[in-house]
Amino acid sequence: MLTKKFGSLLLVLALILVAAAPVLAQGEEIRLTMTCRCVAGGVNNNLVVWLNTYVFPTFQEKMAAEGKNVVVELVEFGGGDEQLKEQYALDLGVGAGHDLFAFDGFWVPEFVEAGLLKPLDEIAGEAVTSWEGWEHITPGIQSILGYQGKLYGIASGTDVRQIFYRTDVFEQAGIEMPWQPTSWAELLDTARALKEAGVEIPLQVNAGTAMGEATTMQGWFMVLLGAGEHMYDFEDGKWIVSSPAILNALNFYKTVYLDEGLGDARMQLVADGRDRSFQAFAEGRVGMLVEGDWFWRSAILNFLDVPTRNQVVGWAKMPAMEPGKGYRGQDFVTISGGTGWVLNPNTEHPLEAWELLAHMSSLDAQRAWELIQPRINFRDDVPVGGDPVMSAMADALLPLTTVRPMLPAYPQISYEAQLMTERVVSGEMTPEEAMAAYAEAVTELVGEENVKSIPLQ
Amino acid sequence: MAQITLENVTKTFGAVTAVDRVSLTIAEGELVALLGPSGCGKTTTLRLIAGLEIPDSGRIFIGDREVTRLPPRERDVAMVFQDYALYPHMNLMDNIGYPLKVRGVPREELRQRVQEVARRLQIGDLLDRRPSQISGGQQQRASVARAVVHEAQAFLFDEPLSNLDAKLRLEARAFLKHLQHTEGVTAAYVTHDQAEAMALADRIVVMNHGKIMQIGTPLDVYRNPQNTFVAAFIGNPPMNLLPCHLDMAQGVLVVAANQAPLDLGLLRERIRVALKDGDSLTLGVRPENITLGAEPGPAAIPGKIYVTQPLGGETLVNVEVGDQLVSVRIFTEELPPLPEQVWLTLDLARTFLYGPDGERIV
Amino acid sequence: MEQQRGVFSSRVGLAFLTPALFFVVVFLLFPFVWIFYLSFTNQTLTGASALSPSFVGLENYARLFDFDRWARAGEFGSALWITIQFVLGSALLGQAVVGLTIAWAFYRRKGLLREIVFTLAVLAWIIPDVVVAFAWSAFLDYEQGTLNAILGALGLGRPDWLFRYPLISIILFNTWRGSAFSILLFSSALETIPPSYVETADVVGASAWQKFRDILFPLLRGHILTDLILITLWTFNVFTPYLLTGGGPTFKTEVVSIYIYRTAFKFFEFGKGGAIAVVVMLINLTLAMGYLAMLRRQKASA
Amino acid sequence: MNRYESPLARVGIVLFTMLAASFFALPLLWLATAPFDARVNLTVHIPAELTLDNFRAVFQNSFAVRALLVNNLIIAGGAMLTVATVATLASYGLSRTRIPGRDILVYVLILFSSVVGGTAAMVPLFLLAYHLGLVDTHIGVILVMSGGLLPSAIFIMRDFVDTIPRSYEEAALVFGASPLHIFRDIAFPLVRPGVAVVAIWAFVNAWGAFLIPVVLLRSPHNMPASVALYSFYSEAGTPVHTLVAAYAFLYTIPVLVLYLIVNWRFGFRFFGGIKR
Repeated sequence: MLTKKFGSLLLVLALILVAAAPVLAQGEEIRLTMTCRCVAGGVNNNLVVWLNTYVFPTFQEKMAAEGKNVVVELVEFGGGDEQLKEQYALDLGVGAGHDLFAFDGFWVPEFVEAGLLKPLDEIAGEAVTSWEGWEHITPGIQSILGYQGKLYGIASGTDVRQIFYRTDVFEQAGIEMPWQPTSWAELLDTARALKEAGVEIPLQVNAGTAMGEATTMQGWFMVLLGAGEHMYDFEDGKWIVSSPAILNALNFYKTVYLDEGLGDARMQLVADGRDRSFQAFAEGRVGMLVEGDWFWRSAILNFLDVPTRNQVVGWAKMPAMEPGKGYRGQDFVTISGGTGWVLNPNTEHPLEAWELLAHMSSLDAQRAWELIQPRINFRDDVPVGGDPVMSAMADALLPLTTVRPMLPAYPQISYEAQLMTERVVSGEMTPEEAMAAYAEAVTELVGEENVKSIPLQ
Repeated sequence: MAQITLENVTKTFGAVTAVDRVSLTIAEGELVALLGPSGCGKTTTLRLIAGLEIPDSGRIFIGDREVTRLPPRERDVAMVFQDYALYPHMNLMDNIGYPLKVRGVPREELRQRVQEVARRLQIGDLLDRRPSQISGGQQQRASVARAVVHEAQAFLFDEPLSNLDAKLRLEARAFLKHLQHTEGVTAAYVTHDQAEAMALADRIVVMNHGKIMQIGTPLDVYRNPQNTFVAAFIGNPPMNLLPCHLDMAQGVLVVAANQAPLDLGLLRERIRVALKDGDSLTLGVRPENITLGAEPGPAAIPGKIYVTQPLGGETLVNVEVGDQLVSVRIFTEELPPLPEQVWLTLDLARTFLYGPDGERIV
Repeated sequence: MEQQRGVFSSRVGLAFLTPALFFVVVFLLFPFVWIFYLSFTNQTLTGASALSPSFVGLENYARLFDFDRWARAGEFGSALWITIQFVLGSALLGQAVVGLTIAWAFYRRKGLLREIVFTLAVLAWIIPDVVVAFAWSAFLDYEQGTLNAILGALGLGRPDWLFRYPLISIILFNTWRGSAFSILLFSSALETIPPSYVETADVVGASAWQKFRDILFPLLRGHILTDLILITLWTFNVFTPYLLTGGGPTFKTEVVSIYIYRTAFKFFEFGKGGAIAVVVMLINLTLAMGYLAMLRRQKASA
Repeated sequence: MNRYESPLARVGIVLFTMLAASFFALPLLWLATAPFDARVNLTVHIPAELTLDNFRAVFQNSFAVRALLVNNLIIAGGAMLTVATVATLASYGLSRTRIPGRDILVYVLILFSSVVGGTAAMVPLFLLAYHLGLVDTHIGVILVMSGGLLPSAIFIMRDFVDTIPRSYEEAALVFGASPLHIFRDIAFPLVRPGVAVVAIWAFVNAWGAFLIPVVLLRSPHNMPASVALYSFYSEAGTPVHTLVAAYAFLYTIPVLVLYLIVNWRFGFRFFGGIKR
């Protein structure tokens, strides 16, 4: 009875407010809106520029040719990823929201499980399946925005991870270049040599919860894959919660941050640590930094101009613990993630929204994009635009790469992995204790039947 | 102007009975003072008339109209508050004109009436000032002006002079009395100052513990206090009250304080009720009805001089009678020398006797 | 005569209260009941339990009080313990003491000095959160911060505040941020104390401290309790330290409000978040009751 | 007031003032210098090169300028008016009517507001706003914020109301004023300093709000300055200190000015009466 009374109260209030609300303009015009964490002149400015100067005009022209009056609007969002994700979930939950969302691939499973996203072909039908672009996107990259065999969007690119190093610092320390370690031992030896030579922070490998997913992707995965294992056993369909490889990986962290002081744990743990480590790298105080190609094409440019970057930043593949001991028996390891665009299942104009997405993902549009922002394209027919280093990284690492498990529980398990590294790096727990705590937490999250342990030797 | 009638009015706050079955009529044009110690219910009675409180039982009339449950604004009364309740954010014009403003009196008429009243009350020059910019006495007049500006059926005063210093208070008192006479208003006037009540009121209502102890003209209340409470409350210094008991065999009253016997003499014929041997009584005598002497007499009790206080035209002598102090008032500028041991002779014709219940029996 | 009574009838009073009642019911009571309900479910915003949340009884609550691990960094017990230190440090020792000291120092003083201090304190109180976060990052920065520049110049070393002393840093921060309220409250309270009380003590030669301890403190006790109720409650729920430290490093500054944020925002576990919020409210309720009981006792003895 | 004061005490108070003033001022030093500095990091120093370029750059960001000059004023102004009005009415009603348990009631409301003001409430508040059609409207933000701010505002306000002598209103009642008259002519003018305190308090809270606007608003042209601040981040998502500092400076000015005006006009103070 409370709800009934309350309902009528709400109704009255709603009526009052509806009267005051601006009346939406109606007409022939089809309005599409899309949003991303992007601001003109701010974060992801390049994306805004590309959308506003290339994508929207050409798309509207194309639609006009088909006799449709389509207007596209970009709704910029300046806050953080977490707030953006919450907006998506809230909007989709009540059947509202923009027509296209910029979306991080690893969010897809949990949104699908919550019934918030629908496969592309269910939304826009035949037009999706007959799109010419699919044959130029490898299945691996298609699956960045997929879940259980269904596709929910189109990726806008992918990335790879490697070691970046300061060539000038290496030179001073007398380390031979080009430099490419083939094992953790060599990597650590280089770090020790840098330390000898007075380099303040020889090696940074991301750890801790403060950096969020950056720790999992650029830190934990890079080390764990090098130790020969993935977080998830794709064959058994189980999460690996305890294994010699996990312990080896944790001990690597322990060596770097605790035992030998080769890295600066502080920068891993304080709130803005990632920015600080970039800055320290730019200032030549960090010798080696494990990061994604985004660091090369975007982050470092905050501090260095392109010629300086090309001059002082070198890169190397991340070695396995020992040659041949990496994930799938590889000598070197890397991992890829990716973001893209998903369609809102509640869109009023599913066909036009899909058309827009397809247009954005077309060969011409992506070529235009590469001119603004050279990066590893999701289309195999679009080369990295005018950046040989990026191309070289893509060529060397894409064949070695793997992806995160696309499962709804992944974000939480990823957090537990960050926590595990944090516990070791901060000295709160030994690697053994941290692994036990990880096992306990993950088991609680996904259940006994979805985890496995590999006995320690 | 209208008369005010209270019929059997009772008001309680929780366990406290603030006003206990009070019945009272204030005639048209009459000023009645409600007098009593703090907490006696006088202010509550006034607030009941104003409508600021609603009685638990009983009825209140203003004129012929029953107002018992009406809100204040429908009663058409005016009130002057102890703290004046002048609004600090309004100047005197707005303050005094406020009762007219809320009644929708047009602006121009309001100005004229306020100016007229203010002139009569000699604050006509101060109308653009705020309360904080004028003296206490002027504030008091302003609050009176606000009360008289609209011609109400009755006026209610809640200790309006108690915030003034002694000199101003005398002035304001005279002024109020003059005003009341010239305007001929019906008024209830709450005070704890018996001199103020005596000076101002046509009649005085003495209250204690929510009950009316006595109603009468000032002289009547002074001359014939009906009970020990009124006797002790009225008069300055108050009446001497000496506990004593009756000794039928000896035909005397024995003063409890020092066991001195006192011939009943004249008093005996005036006793209106039957008394028993050993009854505890109270003897009441005003300080001016005692004379001091060096020799004993039939209506005299012994005492010891405690202190003498010359007051100009008169002298106040405090005499120790046993463990009690008795005040004696002597109308002489210079007191003749007195021995330490004196005899107090009571003027039995002006002496009262109160029974065990405190009610007057002589 | 001093009986409390209403100037107006209940009906008139209710009319004055109606707008507030509307806000309270719609924007306070209703969401609260909703949160309370959610706290017994496994409701999330994404994942399978978003679509079909189920009633889990007291499970969310039991999880908070799993004593095997609740004291671990990043768990509820640890967050609670950090919050207690944070409240004791920044509300009781910090804001209340700073507030009393400054109010007492400027007792019966007017003029420029007082205006300067009060305006700066209020400024610290009213600046937007995000701005304050930037300013304090700059203030506490290990390498370039103002504080370390000063300490270094004085030869007092350059501590790594946010890394080595994170809890002390946010206590300092919150003391700075919130003292204005206590300063204003106490200086107003002091003004109600008749000067003669203090002058009497002056005449008998009491020291400043004695005057404070023997005269002002007993008279201010009621105000102090009121102040403590409010600032304890506010401090318990303050979220601004997140902007400075993100709750770290290694959860060392994760007070319960940040813990709730992490639960509710990072993984959208609103059932769990609701349970924490309810537990925190119950703790606050207990504290408020304790203060109120003290206040009543103090009133009765006065 | 010319009280006797020993020279020692006078020196003491000056030293104390310096100490207290530095405590409150030092953390803000960066905010005062950085906006005018051509090159900013986190160091406080006298700008080697004084410049207004940072402000010029900020004013080119129309999104951020609109956020500050339009959206923030609407949201904070709206919350201020709502909270001040509703809290004044409510505290007056509470103070002048006998309602059993009203003291406890206010505390319980404050406790509720602490829960509902937290992050746990975001989903209920969003759904509520959605069903009322208030998502992406300033009214929605104003109403939700006001709900959370009211209890504390009522608490602060009541002390001001309680200091009005009852005889003021009783006099007005006797002279024939209606309750609304009394509120408008007498109570409201007298509690104006309290209204000012509560108004500032509400304004400041709404001015700095971040979470509720982010949850309830969608369009960039509706977003407040706390969100717009993030538009002064680099392509890679790190703050551009020069612009952030300049914008933060502009973002702070209005609350400071408002405070100074109110303090000068009404005196920003609580009544010593806070007693319950």
